[in-house]
Amino acid sequence: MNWTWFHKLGSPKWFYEISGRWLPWLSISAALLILVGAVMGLAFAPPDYQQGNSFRIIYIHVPAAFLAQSTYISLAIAGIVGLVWKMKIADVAVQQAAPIGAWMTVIALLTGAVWGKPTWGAWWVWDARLTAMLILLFLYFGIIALGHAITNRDSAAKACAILAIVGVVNIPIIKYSVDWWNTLHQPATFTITEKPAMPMEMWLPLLIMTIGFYCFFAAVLLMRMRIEVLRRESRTRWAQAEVARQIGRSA
Amino acid sequence: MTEAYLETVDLACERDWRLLFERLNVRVQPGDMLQVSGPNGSGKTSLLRLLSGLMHPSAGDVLIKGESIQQQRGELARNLLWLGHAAGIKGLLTAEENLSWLAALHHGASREQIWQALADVGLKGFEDVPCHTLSAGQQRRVALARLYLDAPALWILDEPFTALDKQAVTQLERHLAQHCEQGGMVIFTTHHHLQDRPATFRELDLGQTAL
Amino acid sequence: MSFDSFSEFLAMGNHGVYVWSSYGISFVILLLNVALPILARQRYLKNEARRLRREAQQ
Amino acid sequence: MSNVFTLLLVRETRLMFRRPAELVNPLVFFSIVIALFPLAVGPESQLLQTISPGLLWVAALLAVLLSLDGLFRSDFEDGSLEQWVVSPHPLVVMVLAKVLAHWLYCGLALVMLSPLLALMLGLPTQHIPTLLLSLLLGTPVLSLLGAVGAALTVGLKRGGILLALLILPLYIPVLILGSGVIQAALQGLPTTGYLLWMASLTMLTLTLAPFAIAAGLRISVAE
Repeated sequence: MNWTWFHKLGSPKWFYEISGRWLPWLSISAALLILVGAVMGLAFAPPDYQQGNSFRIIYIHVPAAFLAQSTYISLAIAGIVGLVWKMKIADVAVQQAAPIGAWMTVIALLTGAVWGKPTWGAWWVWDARLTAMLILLFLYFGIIALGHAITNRDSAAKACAILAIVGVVNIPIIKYSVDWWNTLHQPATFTITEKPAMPMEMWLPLLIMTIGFYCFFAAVLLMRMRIEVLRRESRTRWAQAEVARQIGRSA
Repeated sequence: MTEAYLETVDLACERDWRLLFERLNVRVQPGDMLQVSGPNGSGKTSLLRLLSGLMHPSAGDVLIKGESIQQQRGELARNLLWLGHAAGIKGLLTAEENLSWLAALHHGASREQIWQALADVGLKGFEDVPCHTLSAGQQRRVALARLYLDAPALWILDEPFTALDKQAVTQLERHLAQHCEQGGMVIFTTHHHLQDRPATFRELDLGQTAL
Repeated sequence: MSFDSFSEFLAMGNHGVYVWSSYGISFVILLLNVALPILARQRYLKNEARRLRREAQQ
Repeated sequence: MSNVFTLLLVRETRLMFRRPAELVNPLVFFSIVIALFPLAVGPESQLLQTISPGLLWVAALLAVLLSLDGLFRSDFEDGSLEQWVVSPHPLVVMVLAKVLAHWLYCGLALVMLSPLLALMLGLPTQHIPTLLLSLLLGTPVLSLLGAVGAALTVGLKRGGILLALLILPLYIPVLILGSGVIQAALQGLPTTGYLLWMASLTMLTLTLAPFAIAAGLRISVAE
């Protein structure tokens, strides 16, 4: 297998160039997909036979929850890449992805709470999924706080990577224990997102929204990483030239 | 040119967005004594920590026997004696307990050897005194007593002369020079002007190489 | 289309408050995520421009 | 290698017993927290019995957390950690000795004290063995995971609150399982399966955490 692309990806300059080319496409597809998905979900999907129209919240809640979890896993993967192959871009990715993941968790929690009101009659229910989401938010807070507390940026990236790896090992254990805890204390309540087979008009918007959210994540992550790369590489000639070009354009 | 034991290749160090030094090339061979000098904040301690593998360079590399320090961790660890600003002395432990633990981190030392080393640094009779009751200079001597044990070849010492009295300074200078004459290597920082210099003495002024 | 009229669409069968508020909150957060990096970039460029000007004067 | 392990254990023991006050502090804290609850929620024995498993676990967890901030701090400040990192012996082994010492003098001590406090909360005597077993299996996880956080924050000035922030979410599974086992026992459900789950969790942490702790210490020392 040819690994040159992998090492090239580690070069900040190459990353900056290629990400600049991808960014417009990602942004456009994110905006389109989310718009189409939202319209389809809000207006065209049939109402749920049990929950009526409140089930339409699923089209944000589930993609956000999905993204929140996979972002955490990608933090750990980027962390491993950064620790093992000493790739600087991975270090940048760990710290820039964490806040986005935390925001996604917030969306999932808020929409879950709002959804809970018509479904369970309470804003917050200690449901296994919501509780696991809440713990995920705490895990994100830990990573963000650690990254901010360590002033040396290389140490900060490595420390966050280790914490993310420890956290990722913990996630399945947390999930299992929270599920068990739930059955121990309030056996067999029905969970909001567990559905019998959905008709196509119902799951298609969900699929579109999920892909849209992933594109959104990628676009925002690239935006954040590009700034950080410019900042970190401010001593190199290409970064200085790029900053000068940008200043000239905005002036 | 013979192969250097320890060598830096275009070494750069950056701390908190500030470049301390870059493109630093230093070679240390058996028998060498290298004094790192420079004003405060010029990166003396950072350089020593880079050489002992405690820190990672921002650019460039440290080579041990021609290979990157990353691959030579074991080789370096077996041959390195590192004394930092804080030398790992526990106030609650006695001089002997401290020393025997620090020695155990390397080859270990017998009780007699430890007592002898403590006597060598002028701490006879203080073997079983908790270190927090000793003066700063005496505590420093406990740490330096490691140099009188069966010590590894490469010594990296950060400010070894701090808090020592005149006589102890002279004695330590002699001891360092002796170590180099026997084929050892010493890299150290100090603001003190060395009197007893072996033929292989060199000085690296980071104040001049820095930006 | 699963709604007969626009007012029905807004009402969402008495669940309108919940549906619209969760979509609203979510879109605000998404927009915030886009705005933050853009603002950070502008701030960085402004700082750099100021620094370059300062260095040019010296 | 094993020599360094025992030597470090002996050294830690010496250090602990020369500062006996610090040995007692977590225990006193544990007792005070437990005593706060009857004062806060009222002395109703039925209520106290129902919440006693959770109470004992949360108090033990907080007591361990409180003691963790100092786990590597003095070694960091006096340069001991640097000596460990540059020594030819594996850092993982030393880390393991250090955490074992912490568990012996903090975790195990809490376990020993817990029956007394459990009785004060009205936990029936026949459930004391379950309580002991769950704490015995759970406290090593608290020490090990906590040491990861302590290793990552040891170089920071105000690491205490950050340490809590990093570690508490990771403590959730062991808290759930640990207190859940006792609750299951109180409800008359079988507990063996869950105790086995806890044991495997402990083994998993014991095998993985030391590497994370060692890596964390290397990062903090390089800072």
